Amino acid sequence: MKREVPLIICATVGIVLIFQYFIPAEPFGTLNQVFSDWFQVIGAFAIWLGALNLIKVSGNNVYKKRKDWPYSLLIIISFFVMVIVGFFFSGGRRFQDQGTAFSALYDYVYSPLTSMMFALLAFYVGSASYRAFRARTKEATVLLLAAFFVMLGRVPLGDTLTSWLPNWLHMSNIANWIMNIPNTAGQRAIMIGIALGTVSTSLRLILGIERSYLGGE
Amino acid sequence: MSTLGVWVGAILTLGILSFLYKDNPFYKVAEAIFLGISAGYWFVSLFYQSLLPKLFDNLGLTKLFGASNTDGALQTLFVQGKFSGQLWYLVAGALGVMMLIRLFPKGGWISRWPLAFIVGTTSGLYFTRYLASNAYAQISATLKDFVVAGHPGFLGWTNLNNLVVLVGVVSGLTYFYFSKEHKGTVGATAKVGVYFLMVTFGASFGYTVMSRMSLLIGRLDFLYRIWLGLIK
Amino acid sequence: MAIENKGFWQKLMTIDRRIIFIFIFVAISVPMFLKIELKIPVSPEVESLYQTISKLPDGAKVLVSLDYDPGSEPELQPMAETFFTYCLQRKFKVIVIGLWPQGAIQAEHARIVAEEKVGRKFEYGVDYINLGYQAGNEMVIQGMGSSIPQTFSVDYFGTPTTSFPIMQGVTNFSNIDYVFNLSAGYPGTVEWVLFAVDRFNVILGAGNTAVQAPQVYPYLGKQLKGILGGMKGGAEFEILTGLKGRAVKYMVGQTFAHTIIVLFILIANIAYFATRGKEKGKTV
Amino acid sequence: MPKLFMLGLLMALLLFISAAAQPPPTGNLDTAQSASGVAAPPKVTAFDTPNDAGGSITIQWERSPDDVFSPQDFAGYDILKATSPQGPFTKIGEVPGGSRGPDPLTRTYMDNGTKDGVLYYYAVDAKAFDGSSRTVTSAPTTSKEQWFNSSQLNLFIAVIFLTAAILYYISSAKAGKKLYIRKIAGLEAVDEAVGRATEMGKKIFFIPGTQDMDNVQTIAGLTILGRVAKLTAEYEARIDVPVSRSLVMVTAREVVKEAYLKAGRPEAYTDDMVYYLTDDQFGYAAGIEGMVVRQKPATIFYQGAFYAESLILAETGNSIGAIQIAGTAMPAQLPFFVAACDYTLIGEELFAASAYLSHEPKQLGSLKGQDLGKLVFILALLIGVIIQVSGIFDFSSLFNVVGGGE
Repeated sequence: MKREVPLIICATVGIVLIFQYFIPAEPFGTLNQVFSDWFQVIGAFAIWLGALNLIKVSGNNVYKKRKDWPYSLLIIISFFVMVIVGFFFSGGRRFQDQGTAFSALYDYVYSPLTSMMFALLAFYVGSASYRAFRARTKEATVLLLAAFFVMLGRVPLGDTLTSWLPNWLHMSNIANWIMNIPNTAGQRAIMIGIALGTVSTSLRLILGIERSYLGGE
Repeated sequence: MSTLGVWVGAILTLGILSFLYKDNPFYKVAEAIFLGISAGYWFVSLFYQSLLPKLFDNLGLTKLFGASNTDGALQTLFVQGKFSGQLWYLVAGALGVMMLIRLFPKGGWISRWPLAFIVGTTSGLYFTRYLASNAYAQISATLKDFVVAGHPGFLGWTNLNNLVVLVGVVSGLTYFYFSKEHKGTVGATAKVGVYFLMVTFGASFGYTVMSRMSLLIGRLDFLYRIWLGLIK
Repeated sequence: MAIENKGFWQKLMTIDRRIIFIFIFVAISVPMFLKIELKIPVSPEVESLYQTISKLPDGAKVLVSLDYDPGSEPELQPMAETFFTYCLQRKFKVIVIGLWPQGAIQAEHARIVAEEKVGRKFEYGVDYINLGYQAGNEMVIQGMGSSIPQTFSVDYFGTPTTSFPIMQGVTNFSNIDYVFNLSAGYPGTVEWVLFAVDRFNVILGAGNTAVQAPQVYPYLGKQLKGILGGMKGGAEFEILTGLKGRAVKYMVGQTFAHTIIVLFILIANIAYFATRGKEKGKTV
Repeated sequence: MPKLFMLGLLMALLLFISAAAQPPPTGNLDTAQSASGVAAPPKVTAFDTPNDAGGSITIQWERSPDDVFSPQDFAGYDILKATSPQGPFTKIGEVPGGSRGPDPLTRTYMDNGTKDGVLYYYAVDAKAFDGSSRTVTSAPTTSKEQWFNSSQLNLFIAVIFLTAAILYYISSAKAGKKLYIRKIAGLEAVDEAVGRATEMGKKIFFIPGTQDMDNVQTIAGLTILGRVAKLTAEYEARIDVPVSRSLVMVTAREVVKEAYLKAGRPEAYTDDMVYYLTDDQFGYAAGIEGMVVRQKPATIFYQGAFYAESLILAETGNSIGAIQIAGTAMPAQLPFFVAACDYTLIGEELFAASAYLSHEPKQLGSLKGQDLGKLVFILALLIGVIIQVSGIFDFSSLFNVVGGGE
C-alpha cells in the first residue's frame, strides 16, 4: 500500500497525460486542464505545511532565545500581519485591487524589497564578470570574447569605436551576429539535450524506475 | 503614492542595499520582514487564486456559504439532481487533505499519494511538451532556412550562417553524448561543441548585463526622484 | 619598479568587490542628474517589429499581453507606454490581458502615461479594454484559442466582457490582427509562440527583458515578428515610433555602467596577464 | 553500431511517411449571390476542424476581389450559420479585411459553437460600407470528434521510438551489459566537496532550485539530493536543505530520510534538515543570502530550476569562499553559474547526474537510450540538411509541431 499505490497513481496519470497530447476527443482534451487545477489545489493545501514549518523554526529560535532571535520574531509578526490583512481587511477575493490594505502592503513593503533584491544583480554582475572573465584557458577566452563583443555591441559606444570600419563590422552588427548565429546554435543544442533528458527522466518516473521521491520503508 | 509608504519603501530599499557593504542589523530587519511578508503574501494568494476558484467554487462550497452566486457541483447534484464533472474536484480536495495528514506523526506515508499524482502529472506533461517545443521545433528551425541548391543565394551568407548554426547544434549535441568516451572524432566534435556553448554563455551573460543595470536604474530612480525629489 | 608593478597588479587581481560596487553605483547615479542624449542605432529585430505594426490598418484589433511584474518595470514599462501611445495614435483597438497577476495594473499605469502623451483618451470598452489577469499560464492562451469571451468572461473591473462594443465579433485569435507580448519570464513569449503562434497562427511581436531575449531569439522569423530586447530595444522602438520617452533617457546611465564593466574586465585581464607573465618569467 | 544506423534510418523513414500522411482538408463549395457593388468571396468551403474534440467547423474562403488594403472601402466579412441552405442565417462572427496570416489569399474562421452530428450551412458576407454580397456553402457540414491527432503523428513516432530505446537499454543493462558513461567534471567533485565540509566541520547547503514539483528539473535536483544526502550521511557531515516550495519540502524530506536509511544512519535524520523559507523568489534569495554569510557553509549545491536569483545566490556563496556545484537546465541562468561556481552541470548533464552518481544499471540504461535519441537527431540534422538543400522536399517539415490539436 505504502509504495504500490503511489507508483500506480504516478504511472496512470503520466500515461494518460502523454496520450491526451495525441487524442483530441473528450475527456482527454480537457484532462490537461483538470489535472493542472488539481495540482494547484494540492499546492495550495501544501503551503500550510510550509508556513507552519517557517513558524515552527522561527518560533523555536525565539523560544530558545537563540542568536538573532528578535529577527525570527519579526518574521512571525510580518507573516501574520500579511495573512490577517489579506484575509480579514482586504475585501476577500479582490484582495489585490488598488486601495486595499493588502495592496498597500504589497506596494510599499513587498514591492520595494523584491525590486531592490532583484536590483542587487547589477552589482553582482559586475563583481562576477570582473572575477570570472579572465582568459585562463581557451574556453574561458572564447566566453570572454563573446561577452565582450555583445556587451560593447549593446551600447552606442561600441559603434562609435568601430565607426571607421565597414558597416558589417560595426560592433552592434557583430553582437547581433553572435546573438543570432553561434548563440542560437548553442541554445538549440542545450534545448534539444534538455528535451531528451526530460523525456528519459519522465519515463523513469512514470515507470517507477526513479522513485526516491517516495522515500523509504 | 502616500508619503509614508514611500518612506517605508525607501528605508527597506536602503536596508537591502546595505548588505553590499556587509551583513548588518539593518539588513537583517529588512530580510526578516521580507521573509515574513512574502510568505504571507503567497499564503494568501494561493488561497484566493487556487483553493477558492479551483476547489471551493467548483464544489459549490463558496455558494453554500453565500460567498458566490455560481452553482458548483454540490448545487448541481443536490438541487438540480444532475451529475457534473466538477464533482471530480472532490478528488483534488481529498489529495490536498492527504497532504495535510503529514502533520500527524503516523500519517506521513499517505502524502505520497498526492506526491505521486504531482510527479505523474509533471512527467506526463513535460514528456511530450519538451519533445515538441525543445527538440522538434529546434531541429525544424535549424533546417528550414537553408536556401535550396540552384536558387539565388545558395552560396551566400544565409547558407553560411545556417551552416554555422548546424555545426553548432550537431557539435553541441555531441558534447552531451554520455555513453562514448570523448576522444578521436567524437572528442574533437565535442570540443567544437564546447566552444559553441562558451560563446552562448558569454553572449547571454553580456546581453544580461544591460538588463541588470536597468533594474538598478529603476531603484535609483525611485530613491532620487520619488523619495528625495532630487531629479525631475 | 618591476616589483612595485607586480604588487600593484596583484592587488588589482584580488580587489575587494565593494570597490567594484561603488564604481557601478556612481556610474549609474551620476548620469541621472545630467542631460545628455545618445545616438542609438536601430537593430533589425526592432525594425521588423515596427514594420509589422506599421503595416496594420488603422483600427486593427490588437491584443496586448503584459506578463511581468514591477520587478521588470524599468525595462518593460517604457515599452508598454510607447506601444499604447502608438496604438492611441493609430486608433488601434486594444485588448489587454495579463498572464501574470500584476500585468493588468501595469497596463493601467502605462495607459495613463500614453493618454497624457497624446492628449486624448482611449474610450473604455470601445478602443480599449482590460480583461485582467487569468490564472493558468499557457492554458489561458490555449483557452483563448477556442474562445476569448469564455476565457475572460468579465473584464478587470468585473463587467461581463461581451457587453462591450470592442468585444463584438471577437471569438478567438482569428479575430485578432496582432498580438503584442511583454514578457519577463514564464509564462511569457515562449508560451505565446508555442501555444498561440504554432497552434493558432497569430502574428506575434514581443518585448522582453534583456535576460529573456536570448531565449526568444531562436523563434525570430516565422514564429516571432520582431523582438524589443531590454532597455535598448525599448529605446530603439521609441526612436522608430518617434515617441522618445524614458528608455532613451535611461540609456545614458546604462551605457556608463556598461562601459565601466567592460573596463573592469579589461583591467582584470591585464592584471591577470601581467601577474602571470611575471610569475612564469615571460610575457604572454 | 550498424544497429543504431538501422534504427536511425527507420526513424527517418517513419517521419517521412508521417509527413506524407497529413490529410488535406476536405469540404465543400459554395454558391455566390451578389447583392450590391461589392464582390462576394469567390469560394467558400466549410469542413470539420481536423484533430479536435468536435464542436468546431472551420470556414475557409478566398478573399473578395474588393478586399484590398484600404479599410475605407471594405468593411470586412460577416460569417453566418444556418441549418438549412435557405436560412435563416444568423451571424456568428466577423473577420476584418486586409492581408494577414500565412496565406494572404484565403481567410479562415473557426465556428466553435457547433453540435456534433448536426448539419450546418455557412454563409460569408463581404461587406462594403454601402452593402454586402453573400456566398453560401453548397453542401452541409458537420463536426465530429477525432480519436487521433494526425498532425502530431511525427511526435507520436518519437515518443514510441524513445520509449522503446530507453526500455531496451534498461533491460539490456539489467541483463548485465556493461554501459560506459563519460566523465562529468561537476560530479567528480561531489565527493571531494562533501569531504571538505566534513573536515572543516561546516555545513553543506543544498538548494533544489526555486521552482515547484511541476518542473522536471526540480525532480532531477531532488534525485541528486538523494545521492548527496547519502554521502553526507556516510561522512557524518551536516546537510541543510532550505526550500522555497512546500511540496518540495515534503518531497525533499522523503528523499533525505531515504538516503540516511540507505546509508545505515536513520537515527541521524531529522525533519529540521529540510525547511521552508518562502515561496517568493527574491524573499527566498534574501533569506539564503543572510544564512550563507552567517553560517558560512563549506559547500553549496544548486541543483534544479533557477531564475534570476541564481547569481545572487552564487555570488554570495562565492564571497564566503564556499565550494559551489551548480546544475540547471535553465539556459538563461547557466552563464551565471558558470561564472560564479566552481563546477556547473550544463543542461542535460543535470538529468544525467543521477545515473552518473548511482551507476545503477537501470539509470545507465536509460541514459544510453537518451543518447540513442541524440544520435538519431544528429543523423536527422546531417541527412536532413542534404535533403533540404537538394530541394527534394522540405525535410524540416517532418519536425513541424505547428497546428496541433485542442
